[in-house]
Amino acid sequence: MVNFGYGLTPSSAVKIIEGEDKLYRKLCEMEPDVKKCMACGSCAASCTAGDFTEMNLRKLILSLQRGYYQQALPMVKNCMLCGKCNIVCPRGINTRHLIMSIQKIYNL
Amino acid sequence: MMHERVFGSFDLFVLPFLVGMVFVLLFCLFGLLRILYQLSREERLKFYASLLNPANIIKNLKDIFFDCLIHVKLWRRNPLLGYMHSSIAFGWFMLIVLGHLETWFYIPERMELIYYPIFFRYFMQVSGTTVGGALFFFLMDFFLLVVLSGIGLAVFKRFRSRALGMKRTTRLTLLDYVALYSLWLIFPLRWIAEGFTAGVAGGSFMTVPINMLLSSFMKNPENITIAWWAYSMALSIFMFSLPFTRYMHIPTEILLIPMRNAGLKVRRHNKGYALAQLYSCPSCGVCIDACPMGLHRRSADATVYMVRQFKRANQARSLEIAEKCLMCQKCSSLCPISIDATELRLAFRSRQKYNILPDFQYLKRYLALSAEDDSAYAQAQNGQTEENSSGNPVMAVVSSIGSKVKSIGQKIMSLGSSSKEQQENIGSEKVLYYAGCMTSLTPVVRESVEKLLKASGVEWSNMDSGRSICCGRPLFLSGKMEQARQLVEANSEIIHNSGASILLVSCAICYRMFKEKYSLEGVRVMHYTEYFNELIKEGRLKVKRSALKYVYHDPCDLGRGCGIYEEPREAIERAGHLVKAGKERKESICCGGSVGSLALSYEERVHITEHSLENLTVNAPDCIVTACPLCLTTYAKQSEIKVEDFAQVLVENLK
Amino acid sequence: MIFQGKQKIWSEYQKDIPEDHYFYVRSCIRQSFFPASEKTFLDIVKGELGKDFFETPHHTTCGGIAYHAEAVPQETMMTIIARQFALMTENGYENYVCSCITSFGLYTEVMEDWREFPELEAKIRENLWKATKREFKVPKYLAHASDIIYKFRNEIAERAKFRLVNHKTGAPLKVVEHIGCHYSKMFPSKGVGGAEYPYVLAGMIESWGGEVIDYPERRHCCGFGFRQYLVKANRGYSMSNTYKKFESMEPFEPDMIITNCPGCPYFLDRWQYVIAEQTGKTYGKDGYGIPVFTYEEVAGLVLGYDPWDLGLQTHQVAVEPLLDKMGVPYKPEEKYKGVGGKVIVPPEFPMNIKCC
Amino acid sequence: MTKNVVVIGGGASGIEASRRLRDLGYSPVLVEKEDHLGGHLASWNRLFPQMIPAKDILKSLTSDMKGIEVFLNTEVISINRLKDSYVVKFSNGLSAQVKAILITTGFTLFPAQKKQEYGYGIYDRVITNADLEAWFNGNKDKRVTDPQVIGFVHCVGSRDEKAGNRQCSKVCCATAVKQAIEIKEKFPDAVVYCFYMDLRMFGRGYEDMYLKAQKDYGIRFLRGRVSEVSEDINGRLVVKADDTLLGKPVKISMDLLVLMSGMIAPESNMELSKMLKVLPGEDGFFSPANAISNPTLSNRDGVFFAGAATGPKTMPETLSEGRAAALEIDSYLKRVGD
Repeated sequence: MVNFGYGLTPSSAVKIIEGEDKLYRKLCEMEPDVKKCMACGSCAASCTAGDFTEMNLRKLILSLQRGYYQQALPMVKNCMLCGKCNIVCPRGINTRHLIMSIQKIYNL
Repeated sequence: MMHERVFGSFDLFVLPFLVGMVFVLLFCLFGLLRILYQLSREERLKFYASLLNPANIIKNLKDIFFDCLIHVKLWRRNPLLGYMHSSIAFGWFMLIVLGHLETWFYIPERMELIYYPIFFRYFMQVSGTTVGGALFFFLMDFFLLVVLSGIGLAVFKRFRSRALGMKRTTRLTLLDYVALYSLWLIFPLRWIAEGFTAGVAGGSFMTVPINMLLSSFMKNPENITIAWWAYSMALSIFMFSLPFTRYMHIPTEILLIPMRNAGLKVRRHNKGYALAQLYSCPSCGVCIDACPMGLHRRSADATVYMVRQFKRANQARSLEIAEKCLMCQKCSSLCPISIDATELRLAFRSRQKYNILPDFQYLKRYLALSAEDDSAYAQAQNGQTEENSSGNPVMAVVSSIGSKVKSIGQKIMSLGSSSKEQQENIGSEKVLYYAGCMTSLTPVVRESVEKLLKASGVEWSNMDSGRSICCGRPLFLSGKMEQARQLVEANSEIIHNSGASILLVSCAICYRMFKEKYSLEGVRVMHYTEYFNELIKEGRLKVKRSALKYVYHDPCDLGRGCGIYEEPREAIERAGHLVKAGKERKESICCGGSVGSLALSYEERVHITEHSLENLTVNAPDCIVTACPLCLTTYAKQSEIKVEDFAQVLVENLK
Repeated sequence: MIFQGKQKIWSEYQKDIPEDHYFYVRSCIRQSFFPASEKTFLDIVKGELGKDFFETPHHTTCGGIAYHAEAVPQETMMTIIARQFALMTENGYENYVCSCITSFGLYTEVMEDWREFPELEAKIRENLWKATKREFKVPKYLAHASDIIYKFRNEIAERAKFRLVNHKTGAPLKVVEHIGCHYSKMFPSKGVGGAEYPYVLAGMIESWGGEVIDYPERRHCCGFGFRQYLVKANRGYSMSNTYKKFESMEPFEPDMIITNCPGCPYFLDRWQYVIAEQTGKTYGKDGYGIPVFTYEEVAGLVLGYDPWDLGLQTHQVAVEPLLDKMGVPYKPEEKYKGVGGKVIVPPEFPMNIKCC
Repeated sequence: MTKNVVVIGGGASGIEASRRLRDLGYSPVLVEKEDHLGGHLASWNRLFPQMIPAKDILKSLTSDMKGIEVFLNTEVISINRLKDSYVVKFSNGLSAQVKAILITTGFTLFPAQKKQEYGYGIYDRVITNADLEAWFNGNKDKRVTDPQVIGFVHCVGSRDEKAGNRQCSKVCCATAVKQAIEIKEKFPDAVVYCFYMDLRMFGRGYEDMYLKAQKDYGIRFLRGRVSEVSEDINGRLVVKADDTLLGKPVKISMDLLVLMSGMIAPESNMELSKMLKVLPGEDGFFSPANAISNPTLSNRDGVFFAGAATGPKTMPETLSEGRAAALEIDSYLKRVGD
């Protein structure tokens, strides 16, 4: 192969393909409340780990829902499970248990 | 005056009892070996060593006597309930002991037959005319009466449990019912059997009248054997069902008590010491009423059911029960057996498999930055450089925290050495204040604490006014011990670097974590209720007494968790009138917001909070006071009356 | 796909294209990219169709490249264009036809600007007068050269020696049409068929027997993007856009691509080579690429011009498989011979993409 | 004839106003250009958030039309103003002299084909909200055949200056959520997306409907306007949008795309406004003299508005404006004297 000094850059577009969200469907079975998320971002704004890292539960939920999570998933390692997000969530989602379930069924 | 009535000291009817007894003994032996095998080497050695320690032996015997036979804890809870349990347990125990004494007294060569003391009346004819004989007859009948009265109460409790202080009782399994009814039958049958025999073998005030009554219409001597058969059968059924029912607690508790006194801890939820705990649960159901989750409906998640599911190894239900619990510890503090319900749940939680585990390596960078900043700070102090250590805004934020911590550290170091020795009052010690994650959602707590610190003129600094690290308790409660340890390490470093000698904590959850899981040498961890109460006593903080009526809620981790009940009350008493809650101290009801529960839904929590508030407001207080930010937010959302933080109350009543 | 729906849109976007008498301006870069195309165009419209086309050697660039690269201000660009118009006016024409899509977009933009802001036009007139003592009239009609071929597509079809069909089976060829971004994306009403479904090339393909392929990324830019290609560090980005188009059209197995812009055929053609050399991927059959043509080249082929006279040997992707399919005769040995049979050394052949 | 009032437009508010006028003792003339009464209500299936069948509402509205002169298939040809009355000529050859005219001309749906990038009328699987309601009503539509992935595009032709409508059409968000729920009921295994810019769940019970859509029906809400739609080789739609909350462009293959065409002013408003000399607003809807204190009053004596003639409205709002207009006309006629 020839090196031209430049190459193809991967597309930034997320291609959402049905069936690739199998894990998300499993997550919905374990955590039906995840479907209630309206992406308000309260969780991310109050996040203790978010002060140090990229941790952002709102983004994570969306990425999982879209079935495109490889980039976002590592952030779940940063969570200290302190539970602040649990308190601020206006839809009463049990965010801590949700995070633990994500840690259970997804693989990095 | 005495002779053996039955030739060969044997009758076929003893067989059911004998087989049952042998079965139980073998089962217990096997179970004992299994539990011992499951212990780790160190645990086993620790256990054996404790069995040789004379002080321990005495304690074990004392505990066994008071807990297993007398059921002191139940007496304290409800005398009738206590009497019911101790009458059956102690009465039966005495019947067995007396049976053996009688055998030993009259015919010691028969002691080797297991069944003989049990069916002594059948085999032996003893004259009641001697003092000894009359005494035995009397005592046997007396304790039979005691047991029968207990059984009567037990039957009564089946229908009216409230009369014995229990709103709800345990849902029993089919086998439990078999065992229960056979247990109930044992003593009336014994009464009848001994009554039949009383004519020839003698008896006392219980058995003789029965004999008269029976012989008035039943002449056939065959009836005697039938009655003894029935008695033996009832015993046998009870023995055979015992290992598979709650009655297994009778033998297991005798093992549990020395194990606990040896200082063993729960490691796996169903192995070793934990298994002894599981089998010691009598399914009495005290935990059902205790559990705040079961207030509005019959809870299937109480500890008694957890024990049952753990024993059955039902993974799905076990997980559900283990994850739902608020870890408020009310059940274990009321449990007559003191089963470590939270420890068992925690052990189960920690066995969960995760593909992705948290990792807080990133905190190292944060700590390194703080340290780096320390040296920059030192340089600045020496006038070598005026510049900030870095132009990076993130670094700047970190450094502001770092330098603050460091500066206090240095000041404390300079003062510390001279004054530390003769320090008598805590007011002159240097304080590092840790507010915790939850407090950032209740800024009034931090604000009030800072006001109090300023008012009392102590030297203090903030550990987490910028960004902060969680104390680790939520991780610990979710079973992620190793990850919690990482946070403990990070926080410990920050605390030690500060040089403070008191770590002041306003969050009950954090406080318990710092108390139990941190080893902060040279630093005294104090909850702000302790600390400010002390300052008031020392006269550094002056509060006036308002006319308001306060009720104090004991946060689970502070009260049951760390045993702090008096300090907050003392302080509040000085600021106003303290009224009582419906249930308080050890029996206080969790606010429902606990981080201990992993799976409880918001809707379920709302019900718990509602009930908890009802309990707090029975004496019409003007204000609910709590000493935990999580209780504060939880109550504030639902309470109709004012909810305030402990520090807030003091600030409002500062002189 | 509902064809009637498209027809309805096409009927809404028809533009007036004059019958005859055109003033023609060439493209700066097509001369070197596809040297025979503009000559073929003039041959067809003048020779075959007998139209009056006027050219002047005095015309210059429209200034588009400099303007889009923000190297010259708007007024400068407008004055350059005013001079072009003056040349047209001086020679007695009022129908302006340009070969370049960038120019077409720019002329359209300038004329719209002047219509909205007459004071701007007045200022440019003054500028031009001060600089060159020339005067101009705004063209009555502005057309892109592809509009002209579109207008006479049926006449060309009548004279066709070859059609866009597989000459053995009679099946229509599958043709991808690619429209230059500046043709109608800025002013949909100024292009034949509008911006969403431009008809200018599709009309030619239909007339000449081919079948238009509508693939998901049909709207996407070829990837040229001026500064994306011109700066080497950005070239990967330029190529990635081309790659996106090819990945999208690949399942449709197109036989050829027709374009109407200077840059597009160049990049759709050359990037196929780079992609093949970098990743080994080719999009045609049997290791070939998909041949890319200008509309003039295709018109020439249809009319039976010699492929090598059309300059098809300057393409990177080999055209021979397509010529074979259409049944166009060609002499392989003549491919690399210059004017008058002069032997030109054949180029070095790439590794991964077949070039006969 | 003096007790007559002409009501132009036989939709929900026109019918309701006519009935109330009749109850107040007038003899209203209700003019409808279509061959049936009910306007858009007649073609809708169910109404949010209680999912009440539109049929039932229309039935109860038209149950008692005694005393109302209804002209179907009729348009207004001209209106001449006399001293204190209007002479209205109808296309059926009749005319009326009245002191009050009520305009209830409602709205039309934005023609979705104008947003060419969505390919309505070109791609096989793109339909509009109205098409979907028709399908719910039992009309056959081969575009709706066992879809696996379904998308709802909010704000089609609304909040879109280039499409000529800056205004929000108000009800489409709730309609989209309603329709998403309904179609999920028909195709429980389908994945349903809603592409929204803002979710305007302004009414009572609307937020509950949104929550239900998420929680019980698993409908996925994606914040971002669909930019373009194309067909792949299998005829499936390829929908492109920017997932603004994730900060990433997304591309989704779909089997059905429903365009939420917004409410726009009918073109006939222009002619009517010329005849009556009441100017419509920039958006083509009529402008009341004071939109807050009384939206039924125009700036001309004897001309009144009700319903969506003055902008997008929900059904209950439309009906109450019809009633309000009837009262307003009554007090006006009493004031000027019959």
